[in-house]
Amino acid sequence: MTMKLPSNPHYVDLNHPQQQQHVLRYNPRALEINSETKMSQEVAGVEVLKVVLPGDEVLQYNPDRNKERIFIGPGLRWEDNVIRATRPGLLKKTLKRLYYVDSHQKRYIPQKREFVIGTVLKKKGDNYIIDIGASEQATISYLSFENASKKTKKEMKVGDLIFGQLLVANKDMEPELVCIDTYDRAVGMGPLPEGGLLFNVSLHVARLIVNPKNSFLLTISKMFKYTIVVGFNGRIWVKAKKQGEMVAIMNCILMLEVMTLEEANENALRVLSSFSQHNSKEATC
Amino acid sequence: MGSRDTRRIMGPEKSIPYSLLQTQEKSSFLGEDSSRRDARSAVDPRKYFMSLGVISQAKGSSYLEVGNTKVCCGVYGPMDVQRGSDFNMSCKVLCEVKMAPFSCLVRRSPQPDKQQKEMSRQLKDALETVIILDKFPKSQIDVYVTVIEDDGGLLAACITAAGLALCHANIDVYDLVIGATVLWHNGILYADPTHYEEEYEGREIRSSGSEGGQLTVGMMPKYANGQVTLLVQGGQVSADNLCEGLEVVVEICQRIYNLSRKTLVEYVEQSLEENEDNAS
Amino acid sequence: MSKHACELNFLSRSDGSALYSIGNTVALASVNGPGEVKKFNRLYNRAYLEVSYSPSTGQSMIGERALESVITRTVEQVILVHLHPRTAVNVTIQEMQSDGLELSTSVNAACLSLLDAGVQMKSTFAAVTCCLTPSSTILIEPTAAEMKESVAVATFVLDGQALNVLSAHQEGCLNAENFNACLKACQTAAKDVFNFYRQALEKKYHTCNEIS
Amino acid sequence: MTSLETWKTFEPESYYKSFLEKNKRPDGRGLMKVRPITIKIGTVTTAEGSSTVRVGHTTVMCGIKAEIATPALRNPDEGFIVPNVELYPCSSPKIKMGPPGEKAMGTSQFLKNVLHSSGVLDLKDLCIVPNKLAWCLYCDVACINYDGNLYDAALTAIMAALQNVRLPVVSYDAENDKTSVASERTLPLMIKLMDPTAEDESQGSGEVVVVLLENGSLCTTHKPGGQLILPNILDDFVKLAKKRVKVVNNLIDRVLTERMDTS
Repeated sequence: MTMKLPSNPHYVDLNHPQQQQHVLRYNPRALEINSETKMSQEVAGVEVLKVVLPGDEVLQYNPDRNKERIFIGPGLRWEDNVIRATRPGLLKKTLKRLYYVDSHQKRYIPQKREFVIGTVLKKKGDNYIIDIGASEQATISYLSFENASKKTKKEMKVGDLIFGQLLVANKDMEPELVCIDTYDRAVGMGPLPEGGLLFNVSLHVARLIVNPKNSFLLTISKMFKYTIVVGFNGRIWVKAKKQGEMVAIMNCILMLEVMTLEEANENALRVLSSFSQHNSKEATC
Repeated sequence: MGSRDTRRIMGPEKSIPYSLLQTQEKSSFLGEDSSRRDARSAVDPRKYFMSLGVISQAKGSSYLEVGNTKVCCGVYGPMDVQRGSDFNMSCKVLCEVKMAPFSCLVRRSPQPDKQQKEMSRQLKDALETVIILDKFPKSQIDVYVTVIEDDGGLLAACITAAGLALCHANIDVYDLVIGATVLWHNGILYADPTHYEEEYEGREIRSSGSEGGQLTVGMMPKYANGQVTLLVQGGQVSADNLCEGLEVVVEICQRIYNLSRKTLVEYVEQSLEENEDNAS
Repeated sequence: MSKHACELNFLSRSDGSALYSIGNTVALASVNGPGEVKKFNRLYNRAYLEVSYSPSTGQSMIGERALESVITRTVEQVILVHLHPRTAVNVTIQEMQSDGLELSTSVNAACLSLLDAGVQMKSTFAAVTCCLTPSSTILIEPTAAEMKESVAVATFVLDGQALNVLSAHQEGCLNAENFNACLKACQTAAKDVFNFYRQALEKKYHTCNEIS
Repeated sequence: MTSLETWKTFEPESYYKSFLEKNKRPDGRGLMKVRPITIKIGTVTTAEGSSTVRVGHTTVMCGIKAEIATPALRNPDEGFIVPNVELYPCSSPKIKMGPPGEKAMGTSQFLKNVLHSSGVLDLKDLCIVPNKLAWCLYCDVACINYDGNLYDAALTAIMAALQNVRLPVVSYDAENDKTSVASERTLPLMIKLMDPTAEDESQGSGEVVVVLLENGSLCTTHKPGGQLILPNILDDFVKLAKKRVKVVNNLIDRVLTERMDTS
């Protein structure tokens, strides 16, 4: 039963491999070095094949028999010439024959080069211990901040929020966080200022709203001016002028967890418009 | 039976041993023809049976039968101390005496009770002086004794079994420790009492000032011509009776000592032969 | 075949949860995915799995602990434990209402909550209970009353692919042919349970993510 | 440590694989061959019924203590049978002090299932006076040396001990509600001659326990997780168990008859 979503060109649903492609766009020079994940075109027609359960056989692949090469993304396992799914979710295939399973999860498993929001737990020697919601705590050395040096140490109190990229993340090692890219530039990373609002969403919602093709955040921005930072560990940080606006934005994003994007769009507009009249009424009387 | 034990299969709430309902006929300490119930003379001990290597995975193990008292002991060799306990130069000895629920006439609850804890502590004191502790710094030796049947002289049997198991585990000891028990009943000394005699003596009312009591000794017969490692005495006994009782106990320990040495030597010879024929 | 019903993502605080019922035996299972592990049960090369089962009435006695160990060893065989070393996966199963089918409901609830949490697994697994009536007819998923008069009760946990036997628990006496007949009946019944899983998961993945 | 042990501790898989290729087991037994069983009866005098069973190295002693209790309200004319397994720390390094672990609890529950479903002992025979007095048999299995295969050893031990039980005669006169118990133990239990034997096969990660009654009918199977097995493998176990049922049962009968003419 293959169920094809209307794969109209402008729709791109974001997933890990896609996301890496999305990230790389920031620093084009890093692109060439990193040959490991094949760059798929901007508007990749991601074909959603079907919903799979763990153990479902996706396809037979025998390296010496079939010639063309395919790539196996997260959620799949290749075992004695059969590719099986290991996680329930939507099986997806990008044009570059990259197969992966997009599943809905709440528990974050650290992946290399992913952007996450962490809270500082404690300072240990010249490292900070950061909680990123994974099974182990991440560490970040005080040197891996923009223009940090032996003398000018970056002072961080317990409980501060930090937005960084996972330099090292695999099952055998403790995850390591960095706040600079290969040119020692912060590129938006680093400790987050005071006064924002942090809340948790499940991982697929975070991936959904970060997708550049997704106009959900734009519709919200029509109503208020706000800055938003989305971590791939399901943590979102929002800062707007008034506290009420931040809560409204949070509620709009949390709607995505239960309804589809279009429904969320309409409801978001309704909520925000009623919120703004309430403000204007309050302002007038 | 204490709190509802959730880790065992539970029987009815209240069940009473049927022995309480039996008519208690007037019982006397000695048998009809004034000899001991199991037709032993006052001094000679019960039949001993010893065997080694009963538990395959233990470093050293022994099985001991003293008349009907059956005891099995397993020794787990010097291993590192549990994490977190502090460093000490001498070895830590951990003893645990466990009595099987069916080991006495009245069923004992499998949960640990005072008597077993006390006996573990006494055995620990006895063994701590026997093992050369500073040969195993930072380590711990576990001695587990399981009582299959208790027919009197239990502590003595545990000590002898533990001594044998330690030697079988080739742990350095000063000497092979042996346990023996004697009992006084209105002035007469009885060696190696059975559970019935011990029970009878225990129920004896002491008001009339009559002599009576029990003495358990754990000793090392050969080391520095006889060292007593443990002496437990209950009841009322006059001083000279006690000394006289001590001589008798030493003499009994000597006889058991020869027997256990013989068992150990036989065991070694037998395992040597085995090595030869599977080596050849 | 009595009615199966399930609700995924029932609890908000846990990584995966499922409220599942067969007939009127209801079990709620919640999974906390590869998370932090206590010091003394940390395993260097694999995830530590802990299943805790609590019955609908009363304290969990030895029977429930035996059930816990059966579920633990079944789930341990299916989860890819080596992918998350030094972590802990704990599955908590609360029996809401029991009408005889405790073992199979809790095993299926555990499987659904693992699917909801997205824990990596070799395959899905499903438990089916059947009982043999004195007139040697086989009833699938009997109620507690039917089980009482039945001659034998058997529960099989089968894996999603080749319907191999992952776990088996059978009481009461029956001869070898009946045993095989029970096994065959459970295997056919298991197919429906797996379809039920598929529908539940498809429902979950179609509603939230329909972006056009 | 001999080189063999170092090899075993460092690469356990390759150590066991080398044996499995020649389908042997480290102690030289074929995969299907069963360890020698020795059964002794009446080894504990303080218990009403007792037995010692050695299956290979595993040594298990079962003692049955009888007590008098009032029957449960739900079934007023039935006595009780309470099987329990005690795994003592002296039996193996893996077993720690303290309350029973998972292994001991699993085996106790298994024994309860078998005794209940095999119908070997009809609880109604244990009842002395309906909803007044009934026998409660505490069957405690103490494990002296644990070397695997606990299910089989424990079950055989209980079966042998049950047949060795001798209970005193109990008379109860209604008026003055006095019960009197005879002093010696004479009354044997009515054991329906269907004593089950367990055949359990544990290959590394999984274990399958099949309990067979003498008339070949299956009374309990227990496979807690572990290796995936094809259904037909279950049939091989059943055939295997059938062969063993005869061996063990006539062993018990032989020991019983010896006991008869000696006592």
